[in-house]
Amino acid sequence: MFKVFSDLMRYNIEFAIGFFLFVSVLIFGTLSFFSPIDPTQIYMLVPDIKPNAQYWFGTNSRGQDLFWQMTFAVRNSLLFGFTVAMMSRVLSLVIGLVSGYAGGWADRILMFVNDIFVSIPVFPILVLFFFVLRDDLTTLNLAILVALLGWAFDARLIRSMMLSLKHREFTQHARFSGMPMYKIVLKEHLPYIMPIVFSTALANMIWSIGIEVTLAVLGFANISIPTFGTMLYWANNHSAMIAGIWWWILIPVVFIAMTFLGLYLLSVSLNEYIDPRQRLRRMGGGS
Amino acid sequence: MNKLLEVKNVVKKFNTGGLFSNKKLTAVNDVSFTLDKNKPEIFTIIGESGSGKTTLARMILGLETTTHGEILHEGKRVDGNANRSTRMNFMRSVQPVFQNPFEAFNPLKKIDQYLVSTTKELLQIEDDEEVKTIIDDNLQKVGLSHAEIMGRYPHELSGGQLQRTAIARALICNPSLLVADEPVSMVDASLKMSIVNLLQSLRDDFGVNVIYITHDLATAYYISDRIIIMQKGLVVEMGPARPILDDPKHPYSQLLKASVLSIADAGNGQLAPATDLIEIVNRNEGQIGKMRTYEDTRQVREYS
Amino acid sequence: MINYLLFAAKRFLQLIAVVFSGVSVAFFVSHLSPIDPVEAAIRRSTRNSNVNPEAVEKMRETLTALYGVDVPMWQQFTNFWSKVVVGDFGPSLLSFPTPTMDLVLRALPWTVGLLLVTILVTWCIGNFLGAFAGYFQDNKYLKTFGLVTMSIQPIPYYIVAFLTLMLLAFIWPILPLGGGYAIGLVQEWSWVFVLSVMKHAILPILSLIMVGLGLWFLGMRALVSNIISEDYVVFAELAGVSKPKIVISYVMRNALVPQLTALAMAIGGIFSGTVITEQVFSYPGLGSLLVRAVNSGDYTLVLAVSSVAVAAVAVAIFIVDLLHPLLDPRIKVE
Amino acid sequence: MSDVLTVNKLKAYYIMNYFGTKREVRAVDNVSLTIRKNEIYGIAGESSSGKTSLIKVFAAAMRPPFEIVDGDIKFDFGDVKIDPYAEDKSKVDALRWSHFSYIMQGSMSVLNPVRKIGKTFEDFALKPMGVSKAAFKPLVIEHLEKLKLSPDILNSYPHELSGGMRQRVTIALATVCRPKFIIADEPTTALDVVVQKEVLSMIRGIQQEMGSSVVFVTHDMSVHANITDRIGIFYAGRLVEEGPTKLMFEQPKHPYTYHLVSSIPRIGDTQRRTSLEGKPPSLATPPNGCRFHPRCPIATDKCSQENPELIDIGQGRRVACFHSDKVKPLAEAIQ
Repeated sequence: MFKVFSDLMRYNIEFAIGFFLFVSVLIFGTLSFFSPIDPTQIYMLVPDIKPNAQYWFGTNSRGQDLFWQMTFAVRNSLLFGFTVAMMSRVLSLVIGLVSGYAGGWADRILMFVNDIFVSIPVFPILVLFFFVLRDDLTTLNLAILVALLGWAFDARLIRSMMLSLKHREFTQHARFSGMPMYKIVLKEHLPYIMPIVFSTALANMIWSIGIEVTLAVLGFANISIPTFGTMLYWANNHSAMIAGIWWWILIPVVFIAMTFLGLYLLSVSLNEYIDPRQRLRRMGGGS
Repeated sequence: MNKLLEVKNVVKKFNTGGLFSNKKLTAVNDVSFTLDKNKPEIFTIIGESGSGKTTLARMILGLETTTHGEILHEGKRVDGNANRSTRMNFMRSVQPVFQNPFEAFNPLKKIDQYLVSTTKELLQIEDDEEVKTIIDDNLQKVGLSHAEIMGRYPHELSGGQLQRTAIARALICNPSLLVADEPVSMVDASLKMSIVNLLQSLRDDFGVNVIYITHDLATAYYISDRIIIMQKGLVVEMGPARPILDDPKHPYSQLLKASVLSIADAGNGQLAPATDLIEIVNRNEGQIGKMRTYEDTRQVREYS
Repeated sequence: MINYLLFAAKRFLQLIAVVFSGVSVAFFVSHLSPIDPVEAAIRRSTRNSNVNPEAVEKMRETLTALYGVDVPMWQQFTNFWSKVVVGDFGPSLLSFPTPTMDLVLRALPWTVGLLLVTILVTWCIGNFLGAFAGYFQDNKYLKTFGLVTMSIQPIPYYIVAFLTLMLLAFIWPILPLGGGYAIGLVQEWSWVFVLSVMKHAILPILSLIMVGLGLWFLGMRALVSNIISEDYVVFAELAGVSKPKIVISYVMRNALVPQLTALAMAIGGIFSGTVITEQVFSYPGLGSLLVRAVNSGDYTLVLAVSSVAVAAVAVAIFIVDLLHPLLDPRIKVE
Repeated sequence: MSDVLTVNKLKAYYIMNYFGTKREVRAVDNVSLTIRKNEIYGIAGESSSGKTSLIKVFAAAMRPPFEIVDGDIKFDFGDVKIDPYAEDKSKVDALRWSHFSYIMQGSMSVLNPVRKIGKTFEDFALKPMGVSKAAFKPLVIEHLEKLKLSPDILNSYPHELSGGMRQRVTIALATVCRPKFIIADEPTTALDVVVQKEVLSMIRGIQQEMGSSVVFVTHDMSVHANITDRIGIFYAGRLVEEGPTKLMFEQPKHPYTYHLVSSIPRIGDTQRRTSLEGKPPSLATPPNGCRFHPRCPIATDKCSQENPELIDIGQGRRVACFHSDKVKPLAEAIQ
């Protein structure tokens, strides 16, 4: 595991950059645990101070210190993405494995449901939920909802991997070695499926944080909690760009870009590492 | 006669169409034969691709259900979906060897686990020293040793070594039947015969019945006691191996033999296809006909 | 041919299933919430504006008929559906008594137009460039293009749209700030109007293209780098078939099949993108309508827009699916 | 009689650098051979013998990290002489299919799955043939008929044809321009015996009709016995023995050849056959001296230290073994 990591760091520049960006953002987010202020309080400071030695990121029109505000935003957004990714991975792993392994009617029903989930547009449904639930739509509820809407595609991927693994000779060989099926799935098949779960988890984080940003920018989320999206929402709400408070927009944008680029590069380089054909090409042609 | 395996009028049909169509492909059509536990033999199934030989092997192993007919192992119906203890009992007696040795072992895992698992799960031996001894004994039988194999990954061994390891693993539970589906087709020429000879020694030295599935008439002649020749799911000729291969009676068997490339007259390309035989075979294709028994006990499918 | 019809019929069933479940989800979401939809909706829509009591009463009537809670759930459900199948979502609360469907139908062409143009442009150009970039991996221009798209790709769409607006309508004001056409123009088939529509569409489309192009470009490039090691490509190279021919007829042609599948999968996400676009550029489509409906608490309108969106996306996927067998001769039409 | 292809002391290695570890795989190591006009030259060898790499060199299909380290290779097509690695790439490409062509291994995936066969013929052969589109089709049909293939296949997609038929199509495709030099890479490996014989006979037939040279690669010695005029036996990247097919099967001079030929079982013969011990060496870490010595039944100390040169032993034969005189003629061994 560590060998893989150090190899990737040394020889895959995309991975190294992605890792650096992501870790920087992560460290910044953990600073929020040491924050001297409560991020939900407003008008605690003089509003609209430009970034300076005392307030590194300046303050906004709501009288908040953008530095600490940003640390909370990073933490909440990453946490949101992480929660969604974890929950939807569990769903897609379980459904993919069951569907691929059981086959027959269970598979047909699950895949029919899957088809529906793949083709339902997520956004209007989420807006509808927000419309009905309003304040009951907490960050956790939203995470659960997004996870429920975001498992289908990867479940299909895992199912097709499972199907091909099930028909490979070594599965039968293990079977005739007396191994019980659960052991075969856990010991023989998961090593093939876990890398996919891992790399799709990164892609899913990008997707879910993106959804949160979109919803929050429109004000369709709990706007009292600082996240990437709500920071932009408030900046817009106060017409920060037109009022010349550029740092209120620029700083979140920079952090969002760093987070997304970091996650994206990590997922791309891991994907490449996982795909044996890509790996072969990196090695140079094969035989 | 102590019946080890009875294949009775087995038919296998596959659905080839989708949800709305009912197209069926008959992969195996009315095949019957019996193996005797007390008289170990190499029973060879010969056929080209699409002959149904692999499907037949999969049904014998319980990996595929039969559409009609039944397969009995020591009087009990072979059933892949039976409960675990029934299945384990079956596996103690019937073991497979697969075609591609590089596929039969998980490339991400050490080879050990297949050997260890077979010893522990099927023989129910827990003591690690004993497990090691048993594995080593069985590797010795195929000309390998514990030190050569254990702790290795599949890619570190040759196809021949892997295939012999697979056979050693199958031998651990002292099976009475080994089903080997094209065990040498993926093995290098210089290593091939070691596997073929090994199958022979399983019969002669360890009393194991072997179902050897192949498309290669020459190795079939070399080791088999009895053969069946299959064409598109149907058995066209079956009986004692050498008489049949020396003098095949069914046109399809004759065509197969005529198509085998001989090295006897190397350098003077004998490549003219047996067009007359091909014509007869094509004419008969799709007909069921009847099996006729000859005096040398062979059965040949004949058409009126 | 008969096989193709069967295939289409099967896909159509799936379409019905998707629309049915999507709209039903919308129905149940509104009913399983603890809030009484009728009263909540009326409260919300009367909070900000002065609506005459007569309208409120009428509203309560229609809402009760549509979402009425006085009958058992299954009956509410059938009532709801019996109206919805004929396109009746009731009157809009905001622009009472205009039927919501009229508002939706007025907004729909704008969104469809936006989507159609961007999807066609991005899918075609993205795949085309991506195929060449995947085949000629050392080409400097394509490499640079790849880097640029790769760095735009992960930025949330909202930010790209916002920056485009800032740059081309604010800092360097060559294009209109927003709207579907110049204020004061009458919607008619005249040159002035059409030109104005086109001019107003440039920015939203441009911003959508900037993001969408990368998706297909990068996807195609990755696919192609696998396809170039396929036997049939190597074989064509050994035969000295010209490079452009190999890229187009051998490499790209084979990659289009999975890219078409990807398109079907992506339509839902692209639709979400246009909601933002319309909001940023004040474009008069379904997205703007949805946001306005949510903000003003127009219950029927939100439900109608969501349902139509689900249906529209499903239909788009259905159309893409129907193209599939035409592109891949190997698909045994089941 | 002049030679179509002359290869002189060719060394071609894979020089790889994966995650910091350098690896050099000597796939083609000091190979010299010539391919004559109007002959089928067999290249035999098992996995990691370097045979696939060697024909990549012949086909001018080398891609990094596979590169020529030393030696040279020359084509003489009569009207053109060319060194494919010294000349401009476009000059080589201009000769593809018109002068040299390739029959690929694996009939399943060599044809573009979404293109009709007829279109593929156009892509491959229209330009090299240098005729108009209108004149092209009758020529193709004529060629197909010569090979006893129905012109209907031009309107089919590859997946609509059987494996044997697809292989025949690739042969038709490779021969339609009547090239002087054809490389056939395991063209019958995936086929059933009956079809295999038909396809081999088709290759032999068209070769004789055109008078071209064919390099025929397969691991199957019984195929070599029936189709080739001469055979080169490869082991671990080296040519270990070469000679006329008949002699190679009757009196192999290299212990490896001897083993390959003697281990083939035959119908009607129950003589016991054996395998060699050990396994083919890895090309990244080949043994010193003669690469076959660890598996050779007659190896001596000398074999493990010195590398035997390929020497001419008369009758058009060459062998790389210090003890070739100890290898018995085959007939004697079998009886």
